[in-house]
Amino acid sequence: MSDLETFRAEARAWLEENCPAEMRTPAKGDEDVCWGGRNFVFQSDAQKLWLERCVAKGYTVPDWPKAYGGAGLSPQETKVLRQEMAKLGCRSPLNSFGIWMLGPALLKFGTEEQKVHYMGQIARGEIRWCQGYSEPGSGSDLVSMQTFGEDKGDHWVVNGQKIWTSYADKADWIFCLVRTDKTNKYQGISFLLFDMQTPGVTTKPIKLISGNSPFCETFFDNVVVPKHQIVGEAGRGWDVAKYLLGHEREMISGMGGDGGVTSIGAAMKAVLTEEPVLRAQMALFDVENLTFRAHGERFMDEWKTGKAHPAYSNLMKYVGTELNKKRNELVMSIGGTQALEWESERSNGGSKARNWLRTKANSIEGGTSEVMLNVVSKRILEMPGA
Amino acid sequence: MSDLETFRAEARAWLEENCPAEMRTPAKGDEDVCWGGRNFVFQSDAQKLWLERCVAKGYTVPDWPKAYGGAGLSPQETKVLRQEMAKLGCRSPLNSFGIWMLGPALLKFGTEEQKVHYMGQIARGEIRWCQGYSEPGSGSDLVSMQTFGEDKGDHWVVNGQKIWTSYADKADWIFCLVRTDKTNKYQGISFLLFDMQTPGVTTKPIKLISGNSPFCETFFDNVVVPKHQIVGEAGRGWDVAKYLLGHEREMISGMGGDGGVTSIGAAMKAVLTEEPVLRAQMALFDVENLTFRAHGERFMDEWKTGKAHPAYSNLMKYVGTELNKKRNELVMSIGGTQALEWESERSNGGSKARNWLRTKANSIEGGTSEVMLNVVSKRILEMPGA
Amino acid sequence: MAMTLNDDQSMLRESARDFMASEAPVTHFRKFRDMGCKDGFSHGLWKQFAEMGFTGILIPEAEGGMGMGQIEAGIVLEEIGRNLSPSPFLTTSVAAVEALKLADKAMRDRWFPGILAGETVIGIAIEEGVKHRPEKIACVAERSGNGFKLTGHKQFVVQGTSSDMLIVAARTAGAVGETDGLTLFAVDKDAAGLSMEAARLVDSAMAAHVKLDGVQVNADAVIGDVDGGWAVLSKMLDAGRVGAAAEMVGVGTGAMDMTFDYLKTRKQFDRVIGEFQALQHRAAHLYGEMEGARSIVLKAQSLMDEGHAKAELYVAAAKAKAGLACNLAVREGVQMHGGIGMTDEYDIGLYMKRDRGLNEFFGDAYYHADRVATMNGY
Amino acid sequence: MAMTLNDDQSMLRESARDFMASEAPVTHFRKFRDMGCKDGFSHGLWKQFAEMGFTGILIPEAEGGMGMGQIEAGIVLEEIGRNLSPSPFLTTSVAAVEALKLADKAMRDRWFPGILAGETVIGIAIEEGVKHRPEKIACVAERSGNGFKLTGHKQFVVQGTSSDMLIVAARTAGAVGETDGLTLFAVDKDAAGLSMEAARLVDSAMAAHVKLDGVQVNADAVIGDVDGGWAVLSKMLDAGRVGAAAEMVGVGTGAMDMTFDYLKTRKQFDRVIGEFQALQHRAAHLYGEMEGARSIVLKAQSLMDEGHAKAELYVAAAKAKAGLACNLAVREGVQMHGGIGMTDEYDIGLYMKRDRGLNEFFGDAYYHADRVATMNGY
Repeated sequence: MSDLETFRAEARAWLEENCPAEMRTPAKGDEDVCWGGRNFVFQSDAQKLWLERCVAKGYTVPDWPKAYGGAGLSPQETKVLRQEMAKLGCRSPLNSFGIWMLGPALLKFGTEEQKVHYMGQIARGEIRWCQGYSEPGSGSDLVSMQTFGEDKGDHWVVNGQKIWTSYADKADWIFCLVRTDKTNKYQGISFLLFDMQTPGVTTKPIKLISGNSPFCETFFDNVVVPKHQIVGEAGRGWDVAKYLLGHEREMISGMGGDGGVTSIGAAMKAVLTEEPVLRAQMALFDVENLTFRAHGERFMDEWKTGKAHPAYSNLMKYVGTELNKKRNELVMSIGGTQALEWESERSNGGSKARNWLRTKANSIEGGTSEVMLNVVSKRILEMPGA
Repeated sequence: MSDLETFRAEARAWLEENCPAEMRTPAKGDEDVCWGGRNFVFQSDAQKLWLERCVAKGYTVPDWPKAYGGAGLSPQETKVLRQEMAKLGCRSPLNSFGIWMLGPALLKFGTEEQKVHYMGQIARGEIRWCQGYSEPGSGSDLVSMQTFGEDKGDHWVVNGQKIWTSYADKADWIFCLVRTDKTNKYQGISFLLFDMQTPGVTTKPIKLISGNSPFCETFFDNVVVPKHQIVGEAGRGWDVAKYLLGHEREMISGMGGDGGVTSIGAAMKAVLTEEPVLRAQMALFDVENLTFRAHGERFMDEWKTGKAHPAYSNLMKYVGTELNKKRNELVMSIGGTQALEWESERSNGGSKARNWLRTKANSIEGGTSEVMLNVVSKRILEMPGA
Repeated sequence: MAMTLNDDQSMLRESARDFMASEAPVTHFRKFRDMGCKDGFSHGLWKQFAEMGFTGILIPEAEGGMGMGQIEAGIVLEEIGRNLSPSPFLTTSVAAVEALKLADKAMRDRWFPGILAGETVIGIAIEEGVKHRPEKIACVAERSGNGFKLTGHKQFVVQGTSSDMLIVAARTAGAVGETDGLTLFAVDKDAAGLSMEAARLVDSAMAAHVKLDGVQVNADAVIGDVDGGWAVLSKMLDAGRVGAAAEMVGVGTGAMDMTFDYLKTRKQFDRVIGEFQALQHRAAHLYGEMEGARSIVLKAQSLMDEGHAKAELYVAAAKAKAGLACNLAVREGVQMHGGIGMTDEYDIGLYMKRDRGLNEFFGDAYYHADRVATMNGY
Repeated sequence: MAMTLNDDQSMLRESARDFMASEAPVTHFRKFRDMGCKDGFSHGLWKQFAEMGFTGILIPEAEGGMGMGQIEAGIVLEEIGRNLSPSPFLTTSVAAVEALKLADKAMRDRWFPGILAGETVIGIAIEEGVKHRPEKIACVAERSGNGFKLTGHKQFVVQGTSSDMLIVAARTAGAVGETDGLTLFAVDKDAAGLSMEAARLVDSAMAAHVKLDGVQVNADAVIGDVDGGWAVLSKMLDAGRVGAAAEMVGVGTGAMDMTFDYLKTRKQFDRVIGEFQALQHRAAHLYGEMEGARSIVLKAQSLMDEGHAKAELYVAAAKAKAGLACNLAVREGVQMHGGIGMTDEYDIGLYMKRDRGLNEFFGDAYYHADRVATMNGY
């Protein structure tokens, strides 16, 4: 038996022993998801137990080094672990922007102290993070940002405003782009970390067309941020942000529930049989969907072996988000009049319609589709012009 | 009975009496079409007779004034005449760029002498015209043209080269854009008319991907053009050309055989029944096709009453040509392996494939789709920017 | 007829445009939405519709209406769409009136006055599954006493719980899937055995699930002929379809205009985003789609008004095309607005929701494309 | 397996790329086209294919071949597509070899050596209608003497008149429309009663209409099992489909690269046209489509090589996606080239023609999308 097969057997055994039965059923909604953090209220003992056991094993972040709270698994082992979790239907023990975004950036740009401290907290689910990038009026144009940190020797005093801060009202800390040098448009931005409880920080949820409020406006009024709470060099925050956006893009492009290859058509057979033109749309969608999953698999394999173009995640983000929007348009079409229901028991509180509307943000957040196409055109295809 | 109904009855009676039976069957191909001109060889006595009778009645150009060879019909009467011709299946007595393009431009910009002389020749099918607009390297960018006419007092001496001159090798005269002033980019171009037999004019057919050669390269080597053979003012040829392009666009966007509302799907029922996804494409195409026909009808009604935006023909050209390309893609798909045949009896000499390839030029000639979209965006939607 | 509006129609458009913009603009819709109104529309506005003559626009002049056609009804609907004005106009004044025009005099006398006065609302109880499929009606009407007893269920009955009467399609003969054997009934909202459960839809309209548990109606409740309901139903549906298409022309145009305005003012990367050629081309393409939709809808309306044999084909094409074009308009609208397009505070998202509801109403674009194919012989 | 090429595969790609670019570039194709060659390909080149080992790429090592899989065959096919290199590789070395691998030893010994040597060409005689529909095979094989007598017609037999043998699918049992009851036969080109009529196709390939007028074959002409031909046929078709998909990845990529180069050099309105954002976005979108096609083709190839149960689903998706993406590439290619793209002198039109032929080969994108739906359970 290869080392990898030995590992598979061990992982399987560990999961069978440690993952509570309740945690082997699909999450019913957002409220079933464990986000961790200071104020998180566990929905069940099983949810709490599952997190604790994974933390102890390093399995909230299996591919992170052990020194930073991970299990130190190789990419192959991590893949095997995920496969085994999927087979048993194990829920993710911990969802976190810290895991998906900040962690990888710290691993690349952070100091050893920062890695041990912040990555450890993330791995243990102690601190829930949010991200402060966009500003009102800046949208896709991140370099035009106005939030300013005035240099006061051993600290900055930050004033300004962010928008589209995911779950800022529920987060403990923020990683935030702040202009620290007004004279240098591109290299005058720093990547700062600070506590959302710092005096001067306030948040205001934004109500979306889906009826939910996953985003906030976040205001900074003379917020004091010590100098050691910077990631990377002062003025080079854009490098960190770009790196991290790549990870966000992967996450957003990967959206779609399961591995994503299962057709949503089968469950809708009764409707599709009677609607030949709609069925054809579904069929063509399934071709695109299988394509995207294969594309993602190939991209990850090329990425891991260093063969992918550094800007390739922009392409995946574009393709994946446009596909996800199309999927939800089809879900609405197939769901017909019942999918239109917004407030009713039988529609599970309008879940189809709300999910559909939510996906419209996919091609805006984390870089719009238009910006992605610009980047692909210029950086990968090397088209001429500004 | 209204005047129009009286006219309808008369027109019907005239057509029944004068249109030979042979001319009431659909043209089988390009060679069945009467283009007139000095060198035209009639395919049959019926074809010749039909042209002569229509010329005598003014019916080659029914809506032109009688003084210029037309029948002086109103737009309503013209429409009625066309309806009656369609009902009887009468072929067009004369196809001509003179009728479709030059005539309307002369009517607007020509002198009285020019109208009587040139429009009369066109109406009688005596002179076949071609158009000299594009140049190698200028493509969509007409103002960059290089063909130059040097002012020699009572004439110009023209040197240069045109490309995409339709049937230049078969034409008698050309209407041609020539730069007569090198100092003024936009207002230095003149609209000249001259005989293709003038010394110094040579043509070279261009072989297309369809295997046919409807276009030529045309070369001018010290071609003498008398000053009275200009339409409009010197240096204002661009105004004439733009006006005329509008007519060309209408013609190209209107392509598609019959009035165009008949679905091509019915004849293909046997294939479509077995190909549900292809059938769905055909169904969605039929929706677009019915839409375009209604759109064209509305545009013409608005145009006639002066309600249409002056740049609207650009939109119709874009929509119509893209639709025609899509139609031919579907014809190829439905025709399957038989439509692939290029040289065989059973495929009528590869007619489906050749037509399909020919339509790819629709969205390039007479202004590319990209230029059309630029114009719609800027002139109709008034989007900002250069 | 010419594919342009005549002077009377242009005047009607002006007055409808002014009326909706001043009396029922998007802020009006928001108000009723945010108060969680159980009707989903304002009865006061409905009265104002009556004062303008809109409620009886399709009712013959001899019976007190304006005696106009689908083009005129569509003019009003386009302005409704552009302003997202909530009202029972499409269901009551268009679909129901077209059905009732085929009913006997007693029936018309019973319902037209209330519609003309803006006091009556009528619900259309056709749908039984999640997708529109009228020939699959399974709701049964058995002969019983002097009339019929109706048993079954209906869904997506827009403004059902606010209705004074429901037009119910039920099967008096034939098998599910057949067009013969259907009959239309006018069922009073208070009929014994009739129960409704309301649900708010994504566009904040209210729709009812209706249960018919042996509802007894008299013979005079029949609209049209017993077993021959398909003719009435088709007329009603086609009026509703072309009406919904006209409303979508308004919704799509409203969304498009709002978006084009935004493109001309919003700055990114130091430029007004409307300067970006990629957006310009998409804008021009969208404009072409909406203009096409407007054209086919006008064509379908005029063929219906003429009683032309091809009207059914064009109505199907119009519903399909308007659905596709309006859907593109709201998708491009939200995307081009970027982040703020996702917020409840901005109007563009409301247009997206309304589009979705109208697209489903009486058959979506795919359903009607399929009908176009069938009618075209393949 | 990983979705990247391993070192051996990368080396194969290099050598195939160099070989096609030097021995069979587009100028080679033009030469054979313009001479009106009755084969549509060069027998000399086919010999060179053999010297490179390509002709036996899928033949087991034990039988003298390279014993490789669909991924490797696809690597060669992509380069064929990129250069429009004309050859019998797809039909003979991919489709026919996959069928023959399921035949008995005598049959393999009869045909493999010639294929390995680049001397044998095999035609695939499956299609009977204008669209691919293998279960509708009506060609009949009746028991007769020591074997069978074949009667019927076939069309779209690529390189049929240049073939030494035709693989003919015929019905030994069952009714038209059934997959059971089919049998595959190896029919010698000289068999009595076999006649062919050649037609040049739009992409200058030659294809034959085949008539089987009571063609007598021995029992040993059967490939696989009598009545059980569907298994062999499916294997052969799937190899041909994924192979055609790989070739389309090459055709589409070739057209795309040529077009992107053009965008970077052609000037209009004083700017290189590649600076125009609308074209940039379309270019980036096209790139994404071609990359997607490349990915699903690789996935399908690797699942076939693994003998995975889902291989059939992915092959269908790959043929569909490669067809859609390649078709977009050639359409955008011609349009972005403008006028010169319409001329026979420029290569881009040749790619458009080749795409059309490959799209039809063994089922077009719509056919395979329909199969994806069916396999996905709806």
